Amino acid sequence: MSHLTAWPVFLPLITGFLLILLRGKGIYYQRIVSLSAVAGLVALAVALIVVSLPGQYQVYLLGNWTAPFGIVLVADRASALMVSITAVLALAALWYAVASNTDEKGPHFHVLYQLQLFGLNGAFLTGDLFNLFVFFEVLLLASYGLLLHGGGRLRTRAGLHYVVINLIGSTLFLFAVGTLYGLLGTLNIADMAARIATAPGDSLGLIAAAGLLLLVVFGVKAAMFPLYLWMPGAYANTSAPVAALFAIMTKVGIYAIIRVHGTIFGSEAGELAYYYMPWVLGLGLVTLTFAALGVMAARNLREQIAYLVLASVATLLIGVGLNGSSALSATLYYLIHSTLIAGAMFLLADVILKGRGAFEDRFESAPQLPNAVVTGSVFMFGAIAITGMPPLSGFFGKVLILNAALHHEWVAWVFTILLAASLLTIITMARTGSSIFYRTLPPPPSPAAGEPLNRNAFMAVIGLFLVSPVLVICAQPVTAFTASAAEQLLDSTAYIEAVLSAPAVNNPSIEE
Amino acid sequence: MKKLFPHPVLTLALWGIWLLLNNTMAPGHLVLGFILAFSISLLTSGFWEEKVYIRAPLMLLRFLRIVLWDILIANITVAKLILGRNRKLKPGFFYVELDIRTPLGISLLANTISLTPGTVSCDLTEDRTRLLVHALHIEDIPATVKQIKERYETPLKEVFTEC
Amino acid sequence: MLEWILSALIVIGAFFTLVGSIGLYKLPDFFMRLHGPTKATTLGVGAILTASVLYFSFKTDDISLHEVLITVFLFITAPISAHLMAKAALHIKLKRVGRTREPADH
Amino acid sequence: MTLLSFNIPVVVLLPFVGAIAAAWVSRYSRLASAWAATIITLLAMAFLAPAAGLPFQGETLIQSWSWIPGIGLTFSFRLDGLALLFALLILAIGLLVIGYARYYLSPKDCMGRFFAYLLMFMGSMLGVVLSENLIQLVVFWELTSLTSFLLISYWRHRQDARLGARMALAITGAGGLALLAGVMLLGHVVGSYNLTDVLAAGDRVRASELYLPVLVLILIGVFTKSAQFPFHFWLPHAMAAPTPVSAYLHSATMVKAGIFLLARFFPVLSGTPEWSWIVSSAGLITLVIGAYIALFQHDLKGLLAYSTISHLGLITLLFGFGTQLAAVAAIFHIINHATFKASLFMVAGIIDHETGTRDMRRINGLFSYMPHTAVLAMIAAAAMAGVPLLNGFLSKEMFFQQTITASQVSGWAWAIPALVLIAAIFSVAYSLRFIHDVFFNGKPVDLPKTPHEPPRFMKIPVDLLVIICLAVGIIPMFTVAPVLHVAVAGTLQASPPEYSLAIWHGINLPLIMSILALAGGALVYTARKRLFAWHDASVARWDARIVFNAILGSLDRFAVGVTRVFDKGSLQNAAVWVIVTALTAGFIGWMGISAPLLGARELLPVDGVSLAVLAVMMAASLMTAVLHRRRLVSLLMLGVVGLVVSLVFVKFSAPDLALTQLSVEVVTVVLLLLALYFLPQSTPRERDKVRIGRDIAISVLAGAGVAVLTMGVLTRELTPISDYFLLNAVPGGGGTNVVNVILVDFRGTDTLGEIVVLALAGLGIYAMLRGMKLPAPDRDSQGRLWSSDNHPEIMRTHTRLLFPLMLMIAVYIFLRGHNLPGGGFIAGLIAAVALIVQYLANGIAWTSKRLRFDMHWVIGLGLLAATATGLVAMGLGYPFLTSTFTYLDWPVVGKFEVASAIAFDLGVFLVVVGATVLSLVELGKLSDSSHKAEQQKRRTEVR
Amino acid sequence: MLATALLIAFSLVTLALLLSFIRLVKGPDIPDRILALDTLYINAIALLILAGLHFGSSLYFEAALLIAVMGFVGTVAFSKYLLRGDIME
Amino acid sequence: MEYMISLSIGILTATGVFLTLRARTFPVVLGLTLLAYAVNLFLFSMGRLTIGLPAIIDKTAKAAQYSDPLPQALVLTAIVIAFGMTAFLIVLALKARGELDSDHVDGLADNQQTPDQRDIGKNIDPDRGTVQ
Ligand code: NA
Ligand code: NA
Repeated sequence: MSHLTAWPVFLPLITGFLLILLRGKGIYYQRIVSLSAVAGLVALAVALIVVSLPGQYQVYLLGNWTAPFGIVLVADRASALMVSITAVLALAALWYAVASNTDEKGPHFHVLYQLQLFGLNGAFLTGDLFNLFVFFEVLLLASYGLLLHGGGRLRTRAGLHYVVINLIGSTLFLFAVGTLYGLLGTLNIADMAARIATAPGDSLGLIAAAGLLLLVVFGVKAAMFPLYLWMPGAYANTSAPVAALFAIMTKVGIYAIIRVHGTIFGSEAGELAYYYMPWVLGLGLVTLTFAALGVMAARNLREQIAYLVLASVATLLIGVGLNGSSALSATLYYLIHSTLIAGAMFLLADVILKGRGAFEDRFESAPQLPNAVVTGSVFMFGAIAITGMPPLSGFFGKVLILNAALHHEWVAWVFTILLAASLLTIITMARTGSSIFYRTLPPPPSPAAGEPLNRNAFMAVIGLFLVSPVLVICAQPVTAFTASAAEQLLDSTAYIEAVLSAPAVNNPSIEE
Repeated sequence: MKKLFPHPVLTLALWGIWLLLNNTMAPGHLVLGFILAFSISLLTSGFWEEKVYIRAPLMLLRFLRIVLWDILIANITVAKLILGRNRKLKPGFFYVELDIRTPLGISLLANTISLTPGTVSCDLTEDRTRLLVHALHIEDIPATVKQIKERYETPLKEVFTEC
Repeated sequence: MLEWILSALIVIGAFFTLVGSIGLYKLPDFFMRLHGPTKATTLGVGAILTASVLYFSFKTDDISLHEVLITVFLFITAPISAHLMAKAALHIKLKRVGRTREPADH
Repeated sequence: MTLLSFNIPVVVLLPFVGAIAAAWVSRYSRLASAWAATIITLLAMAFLAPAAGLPFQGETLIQSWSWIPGIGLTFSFRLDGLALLFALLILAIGLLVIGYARYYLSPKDCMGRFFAYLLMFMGSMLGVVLSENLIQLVVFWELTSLTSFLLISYWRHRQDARLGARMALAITGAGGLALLAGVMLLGHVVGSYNLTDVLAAGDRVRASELYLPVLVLILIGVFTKSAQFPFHFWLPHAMAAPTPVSAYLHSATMVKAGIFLLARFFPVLSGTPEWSWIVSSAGLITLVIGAYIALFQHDLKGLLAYSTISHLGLITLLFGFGTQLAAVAAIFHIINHATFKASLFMVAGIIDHETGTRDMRRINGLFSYMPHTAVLAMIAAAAMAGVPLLNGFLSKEMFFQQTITASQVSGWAWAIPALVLIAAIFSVAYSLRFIHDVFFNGKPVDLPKTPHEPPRFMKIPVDLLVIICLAVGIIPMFTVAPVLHVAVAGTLQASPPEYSLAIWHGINLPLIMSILALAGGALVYTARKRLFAWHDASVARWDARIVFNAILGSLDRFAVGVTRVFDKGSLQNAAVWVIVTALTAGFIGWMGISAPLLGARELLPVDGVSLAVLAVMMAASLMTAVLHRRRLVSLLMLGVVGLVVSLVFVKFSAPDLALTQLSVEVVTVVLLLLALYFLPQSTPRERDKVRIGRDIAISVLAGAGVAVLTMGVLTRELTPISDYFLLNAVPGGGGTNVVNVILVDFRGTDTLGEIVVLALAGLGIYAMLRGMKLPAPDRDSQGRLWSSDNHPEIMRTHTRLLFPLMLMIAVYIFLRGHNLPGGGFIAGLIAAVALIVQYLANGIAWTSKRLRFDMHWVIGLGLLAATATGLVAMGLGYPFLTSTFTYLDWPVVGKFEVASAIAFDLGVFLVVVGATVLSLVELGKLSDSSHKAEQQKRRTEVR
Repeated sequence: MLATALLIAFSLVTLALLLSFIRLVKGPDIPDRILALDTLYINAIALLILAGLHFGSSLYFEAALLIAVMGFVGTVAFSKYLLRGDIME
Repeated sequence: MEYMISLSIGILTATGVFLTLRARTFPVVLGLTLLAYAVNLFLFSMGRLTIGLPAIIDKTAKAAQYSDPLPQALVLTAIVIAFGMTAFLIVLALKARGELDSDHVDGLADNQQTPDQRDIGKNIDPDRGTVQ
């Protein structure tokens, strides 16, 4: 019996409580344990990808109870991909946190970090809707702690908003899950999908309502218009490694829409098949518009990057909403890109902020920061990547999505908004780069001066950014993978079949 | 032995509670209950600074009987008072000078006073010598005080000692 | 016979519980109202619990005594509540009906 | 594999690699970068050379590799005549510019950066012209925008450079995106992004309903890049770049990329009225406006910039005519413009370099200072003006001929040659101004430097270019003809039409036009003083840049407005949006499917007790809201709700829930009271009645929605999966309390997640409270000092008595949980409450001294215990959290059950205790330290 | 017989519950409300035991026991809040 | 009975929403607690209402004679999670009170209507419109 599917979930959990027990041992041990665990997670993620390549679903029956009665973990190409992105991002962000000593700014950083990963990987792998709620709560509470790590005025306020909005979101989640259980009598996603096909017609209205309610919940997580208002503040005001890790948080919402809605309200859902799609697409387009304007209106670099993340989320929503294998493949490709690049950008913003001393990351003239050429070049690179300019991966992701839109009836809207938003972000990022790197003041007196470049920490930034050219150069295998993942995601029938037929290990205590 | 059984009364009481909780005298629960009672009293011994012994178990039983009886009577009396015209009631505060000195004794006395309908112990002076009591309807304060001291304080003083 | 006893106990208990709340409802000041619930905790709940003990002891073969514990705990906790509430009321110098006799040296 | 199978991508990519090399070697020597750039360019030429002959043999070379097959993106290159011409221009002029720049740049300028940017730009341009795949073409196209941004902003300390670069990026970037859209639609129509396929599908494209969008989008790309009206204004502002950059970008490369695209798509898109109208209108307007404005520029480079705009308009106009001969003229003029304009820019740079200014009002009479340069400039300017025996004359003649041809197309078309003539007159005038105003016209005014001839090597590139101007002008058949021929063939994707490159075609209309232009130009120039005055007073104020800035500015204000109105940093705003969206979503979802609201399931009767109890709950709930400004009262009301909720659980057969709810309720109240101490005791009255009204409306709708939803579900039948749990709880889970078996076994992972949440809450609270200081009030809201009796004796004694009893109950509830209501959660909460009561009664110091557990440790152990049961199962070859149980029969004790789920539940118990106590005690400690701080303060105040 | 008695008892206790709640709403002072909440808890115990008798089930016992053991904690906390503001110090 | 429960849940939701939309942290916490009660009751009732049939296996009863245990287990989880969240939020409210000198959810002072000026920078382009 292979436990590979379970390990990405439980390794961070085990590391988490080991770190609690290691509390007295000092930061050095904590770092070693934490970093090794995340490195291990990367290895596990790679293994998971390799295992998922042939296209089999890895169904893991937790507690050895068959679906739909017990909780199952399901690894397929898409979930393996999400776990991998998380692991890579987490490694870089953790490296940065350690190298920049951010982890020392408050207690329990590493514990919160590991448990955050527990929640994330759980959310990506679970095949049970209520269990998804639980993992959401885990990752949220961990994220509350991480968000507030280090403290401070704006951070606390942003944290308060983040927590309250997410608590409302959690309440909505329970209303939605409750309704679905109350009408379908099950919690397993595959089983729900199977039951919805045979549900009595008069309950479809309520099921549809619950489905859209669930979309709102995931929309809050994904930062979909008009539910994203928690997001810019939260991302802009937390510490850099946390903001970087949070780049994956919005994608949890996207993934949940793909997985949960795509399965329950997928091709098998009869009258309700893909009924939610126009909302995803429409709201994605609106989100993108607001995000682009937000990028323009941002008051400092971190806020701007937060809005750029919002724009990338909106692009993903558009990709999801276009519905179809090429659109989904494009979405997954863009998801890899946007998550890792957004993470890198938050880290880079921190490098810039520290380098500018008292001027922080505000858009005003400041003395030239130390190592301006290196930082500036990397910034330019990042700006190109995140605004979707060639030759980096953002461009190709966007082209993939546009290409998928060609067959959609809303093609004009998609093209117009996607390209107009690109233009706004390009213009704005040029202004940003110009005001941070070009328009400099004479060197300041030493106390106001920024810190020199932390080369160790900077490695994390570079490492993440390097993903972008790799995604371009290896576009062929990567898109081949995302395409196969998309095919698998769209095949609800195979998913239902695989989950519901997964056999238990023969257990002597269960008498059949 | 004293280390193992810091509070034998407590251990016994806990054992009894366990059996009561489980509504049983089954051997398994006798054993388990004893183990639990023993461990919990050991675990919480730090919370009991003073040692408590029941010097006169029979006296305790008599005291309990008195109190329960008083509660029954007082309930009926007070029920009448409540259901009757409340304007006739003569509420009042009075102090009970304490002879009993141990915290546990004082507390149990206060407890008894409160449990008996019609009187509630409201406050203990900071020097722990007087207990402020409120009565719902009181005609003769000294008589009531005397009754409290005789019926409750004296037996309590005799039952519980500390060393 | 048992049914009669049970019925009587139940109704008595419920009655005293009600009396407690009536006291709470109609007595004129806080300190007097404080006497109401003591009925409920002692005889009110006590009588119903006795009914329960009898009922379950006769319904099943075993003696059911665990209800006693409820009374035991109520006897410990109710006075604490009353004491602290009274103390709080005294502290904030809550008004009492004018005819209340004040303690000797206050 | 021969060189011919991969050399084109090498040509394109080499400059990018070279850019890194050029930047890197600059750390060793200033000039090394220039040498590196030169070598790279030569190498690129060398790689191009073996293939250069193929177009002359009528072949098109395609080199292709797979890239993203899903969207038809290949990594592929194409060398035909058109591509070859442009590649040669880019490389050759690039080489000259590199040589020129090596002398132009001052020691303060970083050579490495400059040449790296220049090489990257060169690579991007090569990529544009050599791409076979259209998406790939767009990639390089956008790269030219990016690299030109870097080049224009090279002197980043200068504001005009920064602004010019950003404007160029904005306009050309926008065009690039439009081009992307156009190309994608084009590919969609054709079914392929490969030029070969696209070029072969011209008829299909023109017949497609997407033709107009494709055309417009691609033309936006073209017009922005080639500075066609109304996108022309970025170009003069790009003159803030170092002059070698201008020489390169605005002669042969950047701006010609748009023209290249016109030529590239000529066989596909031209030949329709839409094409003619749009392209020739833009070209004509640009031609005239550029020529006109150029005359009035006082900045030497400004004049050249507008001249460039004008000439680009000319070429565009030619393509707009849509005839093959017009295309020939266009291609020819591309070549000629590249040569004379590059040399003119270089001359401007030399003058700037030598005099320290570019203001023609100050630069006069340079002929005496730098005669060599002056002669070169004069020849090049004459070529620009279309003076015979120079290359500009030839293509201009062809141009005039085409305008005359076009004028016969329709009634209004006579205007074309007329307007063209006006433009030609101004063209001659500004050329004259360039020569006369700079090299003659009296003495220099107040120059920063005394000018003299530049270094000899700086002039060599100009020399070469001017020689080309002359050679082409005099002996076109022996110089430019073959290249022009293949370029035209590449453009048309067919054999070129008959055309003549003779210098003399006899006296014809074009010649007359040329003469008129020369004469008119001379006349205008002599009248320039009055014209300048008129222009400055009227037209000069009209600058498209103002419009651009106004658009950008209002966009910016709009962005700020929208963002701040929507994202105002207000939690209430955000929360309202979420709730309203949820309501809307639910409503829309339900409305989308026509189904009755209620089902037909049989309902339970209502009884009086439930009615009363629920009424109490509803009333208490309403009171909580109504009295919310009095916080303590509101909290008390909330307590009633909590109590009644647990009664509801009892009533409807959920004893476990009731027990949990009761315990949680107690802890929550303590927690909220702990916190309330540090918060205001009442909420200020809200003044915004509208908002209250809105909130009440939203609340009522939300409540109604949820009530309706509940009724909708409860009136329908349900066949849940739960029978399985009821049937398997005892045989499979070893417990009769099915809820508990679900929690610790069937759905143990939920529970595991849940205790992680609790642990996180505890740890998070601990982390938040670390180092936190809050002022503790020394009196209550009525101004009364606090009671001095902080630990009432009677309470202390009682609670100590209670402590072991409560623990006993916790153990009892824990152990029975698998079979009867209870379990780890509830037991944990009871134990936690037992501890909390000790803290309440005896204070933190006293209790902590007697309780030496580190609650972190308890939490950690709890998680360990819960996880360990799972891991043990894994070790035995079962999935995580697989449970097992067995019955033991011991003497005396009797038969009893041992279940691994108990160990799991113990973990739950420990985490609940640890997290709850940790949270509350840390919160309690907060007040402790505050109290001390407060007392300390009072003490110091007394002193 | 027993059923009638239970019906009467339920009615009486429910009435008690309502009266307690009215006091809670009316106040007038915080201690009155605390007392009313405390009484509500006691009323709930009575209801629970009656329910146990009604259904002939011992499953209601723990809930009643729990209220007896922990119901006072809220009351104590509220009172201590009035006394000291800081309930845990 | 179902209608009464629905009405109760509705009122809990309405009051919870109303309090959640208040401007001060403490009422917000109370509001979210009420919402938690509402949603817990909702989730619980989704297994349908049954009286006197707790899901404690009794050898004499059949499966249909028990209440649905699954929603109960879910609600138990939800209660505990909501408790953890409430605890965290109320402490965060204290932290906000400490950091922002106000218990307003946006950190506004008592008499303040708009967000704090300290937190609003200008995003005017430093380079724009100053040069020809
Ligand atoms: Na349990
Ligand atoms: Na299990």
